[in-house]
Amino acid sequence: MEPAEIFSRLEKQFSGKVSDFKGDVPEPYFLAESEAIVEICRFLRDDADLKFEVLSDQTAVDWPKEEKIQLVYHLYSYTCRHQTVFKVNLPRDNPKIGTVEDIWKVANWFEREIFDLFGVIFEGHSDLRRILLPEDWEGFPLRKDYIEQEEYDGISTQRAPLVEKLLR
Amino acid sequence: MNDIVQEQDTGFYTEDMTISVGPQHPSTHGVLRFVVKTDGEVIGEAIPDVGYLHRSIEKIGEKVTWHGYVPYTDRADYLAAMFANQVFCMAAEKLSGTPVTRRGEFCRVIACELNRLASHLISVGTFGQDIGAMTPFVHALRERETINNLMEEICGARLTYNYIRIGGVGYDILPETCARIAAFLDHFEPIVEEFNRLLSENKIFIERLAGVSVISKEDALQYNLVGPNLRGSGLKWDIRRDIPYSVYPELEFEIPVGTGHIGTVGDSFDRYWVRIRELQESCKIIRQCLKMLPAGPAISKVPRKFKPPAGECYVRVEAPRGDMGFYVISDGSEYPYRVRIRTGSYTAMSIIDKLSKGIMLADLIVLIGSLDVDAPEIDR
Amino acid sequence: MGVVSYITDVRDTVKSVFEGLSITFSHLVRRPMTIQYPDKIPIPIQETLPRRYRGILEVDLDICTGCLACERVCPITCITIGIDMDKETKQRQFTHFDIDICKCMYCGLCSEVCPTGAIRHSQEFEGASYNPAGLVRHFAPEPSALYKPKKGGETDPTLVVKVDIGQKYLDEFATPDGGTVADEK
Amino acid sequence: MQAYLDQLMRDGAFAGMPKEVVYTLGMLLAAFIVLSVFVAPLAGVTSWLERRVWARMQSRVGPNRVGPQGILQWLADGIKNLLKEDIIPAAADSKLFSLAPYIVFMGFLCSFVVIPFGGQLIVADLNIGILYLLAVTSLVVVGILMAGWASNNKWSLLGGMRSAAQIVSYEIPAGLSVLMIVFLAGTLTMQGIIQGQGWAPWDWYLFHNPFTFAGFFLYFTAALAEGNRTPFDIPEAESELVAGYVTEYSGMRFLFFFFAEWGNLYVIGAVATTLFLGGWQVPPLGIFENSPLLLALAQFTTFFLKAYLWVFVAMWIRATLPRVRVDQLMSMCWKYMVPLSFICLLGTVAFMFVPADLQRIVSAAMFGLGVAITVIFFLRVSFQIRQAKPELYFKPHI
Repeated sequence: MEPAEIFSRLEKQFSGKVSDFKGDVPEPYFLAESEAIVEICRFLRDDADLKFEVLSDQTAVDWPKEEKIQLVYHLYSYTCRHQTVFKVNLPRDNPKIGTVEDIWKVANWFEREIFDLFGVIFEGHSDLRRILLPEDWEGFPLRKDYIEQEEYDGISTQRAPLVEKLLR
Repeated sequence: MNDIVQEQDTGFYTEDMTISVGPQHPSTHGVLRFVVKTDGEVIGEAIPDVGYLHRSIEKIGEKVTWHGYVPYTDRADYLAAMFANQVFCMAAEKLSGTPVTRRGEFCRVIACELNRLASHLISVGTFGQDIGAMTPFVHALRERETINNLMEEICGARLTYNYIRIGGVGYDILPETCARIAAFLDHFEPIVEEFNRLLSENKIFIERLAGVSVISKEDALQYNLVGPNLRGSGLKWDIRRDIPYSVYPELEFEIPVGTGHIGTVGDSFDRYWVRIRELQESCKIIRQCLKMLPAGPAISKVPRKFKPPAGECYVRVEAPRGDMGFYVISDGSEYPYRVRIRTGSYTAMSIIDKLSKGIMLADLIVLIGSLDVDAPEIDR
Repeated sequence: MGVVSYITDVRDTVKSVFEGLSITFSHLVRRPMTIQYPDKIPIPIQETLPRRYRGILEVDLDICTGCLACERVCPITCITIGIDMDKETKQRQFTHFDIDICKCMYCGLCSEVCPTGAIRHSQEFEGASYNPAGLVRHFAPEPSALYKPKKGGETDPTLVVKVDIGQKYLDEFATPDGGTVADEK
Repeated sequence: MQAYLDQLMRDGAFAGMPKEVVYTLGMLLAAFIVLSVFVAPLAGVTSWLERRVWARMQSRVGPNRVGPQGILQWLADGIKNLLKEDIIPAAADSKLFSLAPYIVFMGFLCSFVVIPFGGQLIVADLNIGILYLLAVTSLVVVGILMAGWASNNKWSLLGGMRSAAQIVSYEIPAGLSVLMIVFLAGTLTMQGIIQGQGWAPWDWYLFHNPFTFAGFFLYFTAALAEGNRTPFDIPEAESELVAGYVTEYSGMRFLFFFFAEWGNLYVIGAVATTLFLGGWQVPPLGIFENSPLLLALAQFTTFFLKAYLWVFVAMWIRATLPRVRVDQLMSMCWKYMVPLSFICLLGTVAFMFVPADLQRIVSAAMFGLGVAITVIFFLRVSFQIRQAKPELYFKPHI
């Protein structure tokens, strides 16, 4: 199915919850409301014409100027061979969204990674811990305004530029 | 340690043992760690603990130029660096509309398939090593060494190639190198058969693999397994054929899937066997490419200050460890705005928690080996 | 467990072990593949490497024009070049030209952008050193003048050789046909 | 040995010394000679040979620096290990921890008492020779369990438990195979068993009947399992248990375990030679009649080479086979090897009632089978060489 058709189908089902379809880019996408994310995802997976069995990718992008963190969901259907992309805007100061872990199990780790690197809280997630970084790391590194901590456990996180330090 | 204490009638009580497998364990393929709760040899649960090899490649992507990021993508999965090169360049080309020369495409496919051979050799070789067969491992590495020598001739590096550039490939493949690649393929195919006779047909090996850690097709989709792991579960899905890119539509090759001819569909042997068969298919692809290699420039003209227009794209290729996807956002500047690397090992790793319940400690090693997880690719 | 499967199991085991043993034995009489590193081969190992091999960077400062292209292109900023004006001769000169081999990731981008082939990858790969400072290569230990390409070709016989080496390196190594380098030259 | 000391005492040596002291001193001297002159270099050279053979099977070169062809590598490794720090983990049971290697070592060393290197070359030809051997080699399991427990490390513990289960189980097929030969020979002494066979291959117990032929392979497999060798090296499976029961050991104590392992290989070969392959029997040539020294040398060489052949086979198997899983190991023992051993034992007993003429024909047939298997094997090897073409050498001068 074409992205536009998928969108119109969703619009029929969830009027007002999905918006801003953008079809003139390599990968057309639309926006979804964060409250309805779980229902939308379940519909996308279970609907007989859509059948998105696979959550290919779930990630986030930080847009400090627009004061938002944007979650990006890439879905793919092996049966129908189509894909769709949708985005969810979250406020930067308190990003919270429902988990889709119950719909695609792989979301468990994707969401942990997003939590780890962006600080997005997934409500209802079974095991929301840091995954790539140590448990006691401070800050969310993939946010654009992230400032690296100077020291971690007494070890400097900076590699002093050897060229300058050693011989100049 | 005291998680589960079973008080029995006799007043005799047992408790589960918590073992830390890794990060310096010999068979965790890099620095992985599992917190394993076992009852003797039987695993209650194995919780993966990743992140020991996190090098923040995604963050680095926001700070270097488009051209300068290509060598960094090598490091995302250093066993199959060529694919990360390719997928990032494909993303940059898609954003900017840069054409790729035809010879460049063929060079890419040759280099990628050679790299796939090398990566799969490591995978099946270390798998043998995990199970205790030392010789197949060294034989596999011996062949990989020859591939590394070829790579050295093609692009000057043995592991982190930085070969595929935006618009084509960095260096043309010379005719004498082509001859050597052909000679290598003639030599390699019988070696694969010998490898099969030595390892794949060995009764002990089959007993260790067949029917162990079966992944059903539903589970594979739920956990988004990709590549050989997905095909091992019986789904005929290969991005090279199903979402064609590069010159793959012009090439003839088969897509091996797990059939369960020895155990159950989706068991460890099927995943292993898919990799072995892919070795043979890759040889076929390289042969065709060598024959079809057109004349012409290897790379199209690309400005040194590369600034793709603002936009975003998600590009995927079929890497040895499955669907490798790059989600790249450009804001029109000299640096990518956001680079997201989605790798096959990361999702494969997340299924281990589920599959490890009730298997034996030795089977956990088989499971890790059969999923072919690769620490750098998980942690990035 | 039926009798048939019992017997097939035993037979398969014996057969596959026999087959495996014959393969390993056959390798006992074949030549080993590994090389006797490093002292038992007639020529240095470096000379066996292909010309494109990207080893430790070397700089021929005599033909370096000081265009700083390599410093700019380096994704990991391991090249630092300092250029100032010599007060006596009123000529620009290098104050330092350092490459931190610790940081270098041998991507080859710097040698591809070099207009004269002054910075290039050598075949050398052995970088062991007793301290990190030993891994910082200083190519301008004392201030030296920049190279100015002359119109109509080089005349100084010592420089001619060096320019030719650089040009040959560029031709052989950095994309024989077209590419990122060609468009700005 | 005892007879020799008695002879010396009758001749007036050691005048005034009590008999017991002389015996003790004599035994200690014998033990020292066996240990330092024979066992230590044997285990060492075996370790070197294993690495070389293994390397060549894997298209590598192997250790080749220390001494000609690297033959002194074991000495260098031994000295290195002697000089290393002997670490005893703080949480370990230090007494048991230090004792364990010696028990393992003793278990293997004691077996050298009854190994018949020649007609006269045996420390003590005990009348329960083979039984004694089975008993002392079982001592090893005590040491391994001690090591596994005392290390206070979970990997070591798992390794120790696996080892105990494995060695105890595989005693049964090994014992049954030995019993087969005891029935045939009618004696338990090592020399008696050897004298029951002839120098010619068709007089060996190996080719005596189809059941002993199968029994030999059962014995060898079970002995590999007892010696913790691949494909049964699960107690120290390095890809699963890091290093099993030796995880926490270092320096000389670590070496003792490996000393015992490599020495044990030779014991396996020696026992197989004694039981099945005619031991030190040499053809009755004329030159041996007047020269007992030459005879002893020939006997020793024959025995040594026969035994060492099986050491080589063990290395070769290690280079070939993957490792079995713990439950498969047990099911292999109890479901396959124990029943098969019983069949072989009963078959051998039944075969003893077959007329002597027929026995002779069967022996010849079995010998023919053995030769045929060897020929087929080498044909297969040449097929393998032809099948996978010679290695590629892109850099011919290397």
